[in-house]
Amino acid sequence: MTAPTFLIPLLWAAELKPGEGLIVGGWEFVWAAWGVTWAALALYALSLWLRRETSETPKELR
Amino acid sequence: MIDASAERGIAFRPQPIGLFHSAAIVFWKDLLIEWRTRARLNALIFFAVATLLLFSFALGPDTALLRQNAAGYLWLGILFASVLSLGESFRVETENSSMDGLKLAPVDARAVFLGKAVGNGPMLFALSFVLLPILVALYDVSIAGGLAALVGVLALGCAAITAPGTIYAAIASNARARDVLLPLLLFPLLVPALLASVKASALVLQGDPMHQLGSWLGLLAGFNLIYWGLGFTLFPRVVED
Amino acid sequence: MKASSRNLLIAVAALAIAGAGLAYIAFGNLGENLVYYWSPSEMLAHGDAAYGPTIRLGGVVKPGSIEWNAGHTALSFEINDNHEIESPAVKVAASLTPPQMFREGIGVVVEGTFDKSKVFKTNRLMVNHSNEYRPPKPGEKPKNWGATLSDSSGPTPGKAK
Amino acid sequence: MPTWTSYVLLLAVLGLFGVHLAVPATRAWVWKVLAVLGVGGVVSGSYLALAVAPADHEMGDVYRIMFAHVPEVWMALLALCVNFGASVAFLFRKDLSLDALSEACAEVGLFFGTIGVLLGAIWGRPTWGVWWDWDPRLTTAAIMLVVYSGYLALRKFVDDPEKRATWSAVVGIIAASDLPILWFSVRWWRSLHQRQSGAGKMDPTIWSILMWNTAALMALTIVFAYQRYRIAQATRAREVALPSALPPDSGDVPSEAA
Repeated sequence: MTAPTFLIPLLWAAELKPGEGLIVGGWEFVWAAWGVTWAALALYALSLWLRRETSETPKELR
Repeated sequence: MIDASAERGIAFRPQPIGLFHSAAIVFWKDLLIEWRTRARLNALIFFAVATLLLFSFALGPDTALLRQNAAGYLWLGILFASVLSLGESFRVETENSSMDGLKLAPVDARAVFLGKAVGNGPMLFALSFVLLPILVALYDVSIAGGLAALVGVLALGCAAITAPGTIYAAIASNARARDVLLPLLLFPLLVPALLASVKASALVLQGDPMHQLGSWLGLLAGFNLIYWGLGFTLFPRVVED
Repeated sequence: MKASSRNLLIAVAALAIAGAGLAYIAFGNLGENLVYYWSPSEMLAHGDAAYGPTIRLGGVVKPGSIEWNAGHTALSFEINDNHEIESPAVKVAASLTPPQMFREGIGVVVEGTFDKSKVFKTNRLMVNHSNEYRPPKPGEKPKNWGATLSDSSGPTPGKAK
Repeated sequence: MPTWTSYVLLLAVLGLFGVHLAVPATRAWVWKVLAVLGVGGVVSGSYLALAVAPADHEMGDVYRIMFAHVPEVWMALLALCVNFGASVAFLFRKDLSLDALSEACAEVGLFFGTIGVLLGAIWGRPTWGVWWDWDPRLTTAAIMLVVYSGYLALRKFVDDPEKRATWSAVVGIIAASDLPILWFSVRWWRSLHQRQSGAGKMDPTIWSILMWNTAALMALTIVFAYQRYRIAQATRAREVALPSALPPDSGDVPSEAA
């Protein structure tokens, strides 16, 4: 659940500003959402790569 | 405890005894252990009462708020106590490898499930009855009007907790960090059943203008069927070697 | 062989029970009664019983009923059962900032309390949007996105469907 | 953008996956092709979603979140259904590679489910007006996330591979009872969340861009699940070879489970 942590400032920026009458927002929400998607995909791919089994590991253990 | 089941049939009968019969024996054996020590029910009652007291401390003296949320606190108290009860019911089996003894008897694993689950149900049910007067005293709710409906809600809700609780307690009792694992597995799964129980109890306690009680009870019964059916089918896999 | 087929039968029966539970939740018409929100007519049908507890009310914003206060901090409007303007309606007083899709003729769910004054008071409003996605049709004026009430005079009048 | 291009990409992804399953000799390289298709598909799909798709008549530009949110939740459900299937299959044929598949699919499903729910919250704020509400759909989605986090935690707490496999198969089957309720909740009950949309309810361009992103994310789902499966298989091989020499933190569960 690291993703929500780094999102907090992003969502804070997208919070509603009082006195405008309507919650407005368009692109900042879109960018936040797609940013989360790209970052999460990249981080998960990275975590899979870091956890990959190299051919050396089993030999060391054997 | 093995003597108890041996006396009741296994040693004297050439053919294997039926599923429900052996479930009854497991149930009876657990009840006997409980009766001899009476440790578990006492601890459960103390724990659940303390939980209810803590909710009332945490929220301060706002009686209207407490009354409004009484059903939620009641079920959280029962849920927290159920973890203790379920963990304990399998601790007695793992302690002296009694589970292996049961399996060698041989007792059908599904009978163990039925015996344990049916045994934990009345325990929680009895507990919830002890909690009702405390609910009245602390939260100022009135239960006299809908006592029959409340009994139905409590019975269905406790049954919905014990079926998945039994199977998860069997898993957790053999794993590392079992005290962490049982609530971790059980609580999320129980959210829908708990929601239905709380809603139904709240309708009983606060009145039911829209006649929704029957539907919530139906939903709870539906969850019970799912939990009991799956638990009964899958339990043998959990205790096999 | 006999015991194993009996076991299989028991397993199938148990799974059938679980399946029956799921089917009952699905097709037992529980949804008729266990509603996430009430429509105005359902709420009004319960008279005094609806007074007091926190409830959710859902419906369609009645065209021509939206009124703002001077500072755009509070508003009142009416909620119809459906898009028929004559359908049962409840007046709602809201002190909140609605989302930009809020307009006449759109589905909303409000959370709050109802009382003898027959005005539903809320501070939580949710817009229930449709599952249709399409660009504006020719001649259809797209909404002016990003325009706040401070720049324009009020929410852009939407079409009542 | 014509719809058939998206269907071609979708068929290519499915076909390559079929080749991967049917011909073991191709497993060394097919996933690389899928990875290229997935990354390229997401990059081009992002461009299509953000720049090419027309603004919605009602929601304006905010609806562009849909092109990521919907396929992510679809992929989560797909992976978790495979987890259910592999769990059932494991109880019939005690094959530890089925357990590795369950583990891989649960993690990938939880990953896509988490970002899908997160995007739903980001989308909900400007359209519904709230980040979160306990309507039937969101409640069952939240249950899905915590139930499968518990599933992955269970795997961490059991050392014996056989027992871990059996127990997590049991938990996986019970956990899957939430999935049909999650999917049908918007049909069975009134909810804040809209019902499932479909080709008939969307502009053809919007639909084909949604399909394009779905195909791209499906390619990535397959690659992720396959790579995670290989990690799980290697861990099992080590456990069987040297059960006592295991480091205590083996059978790694990533941060999603926290």
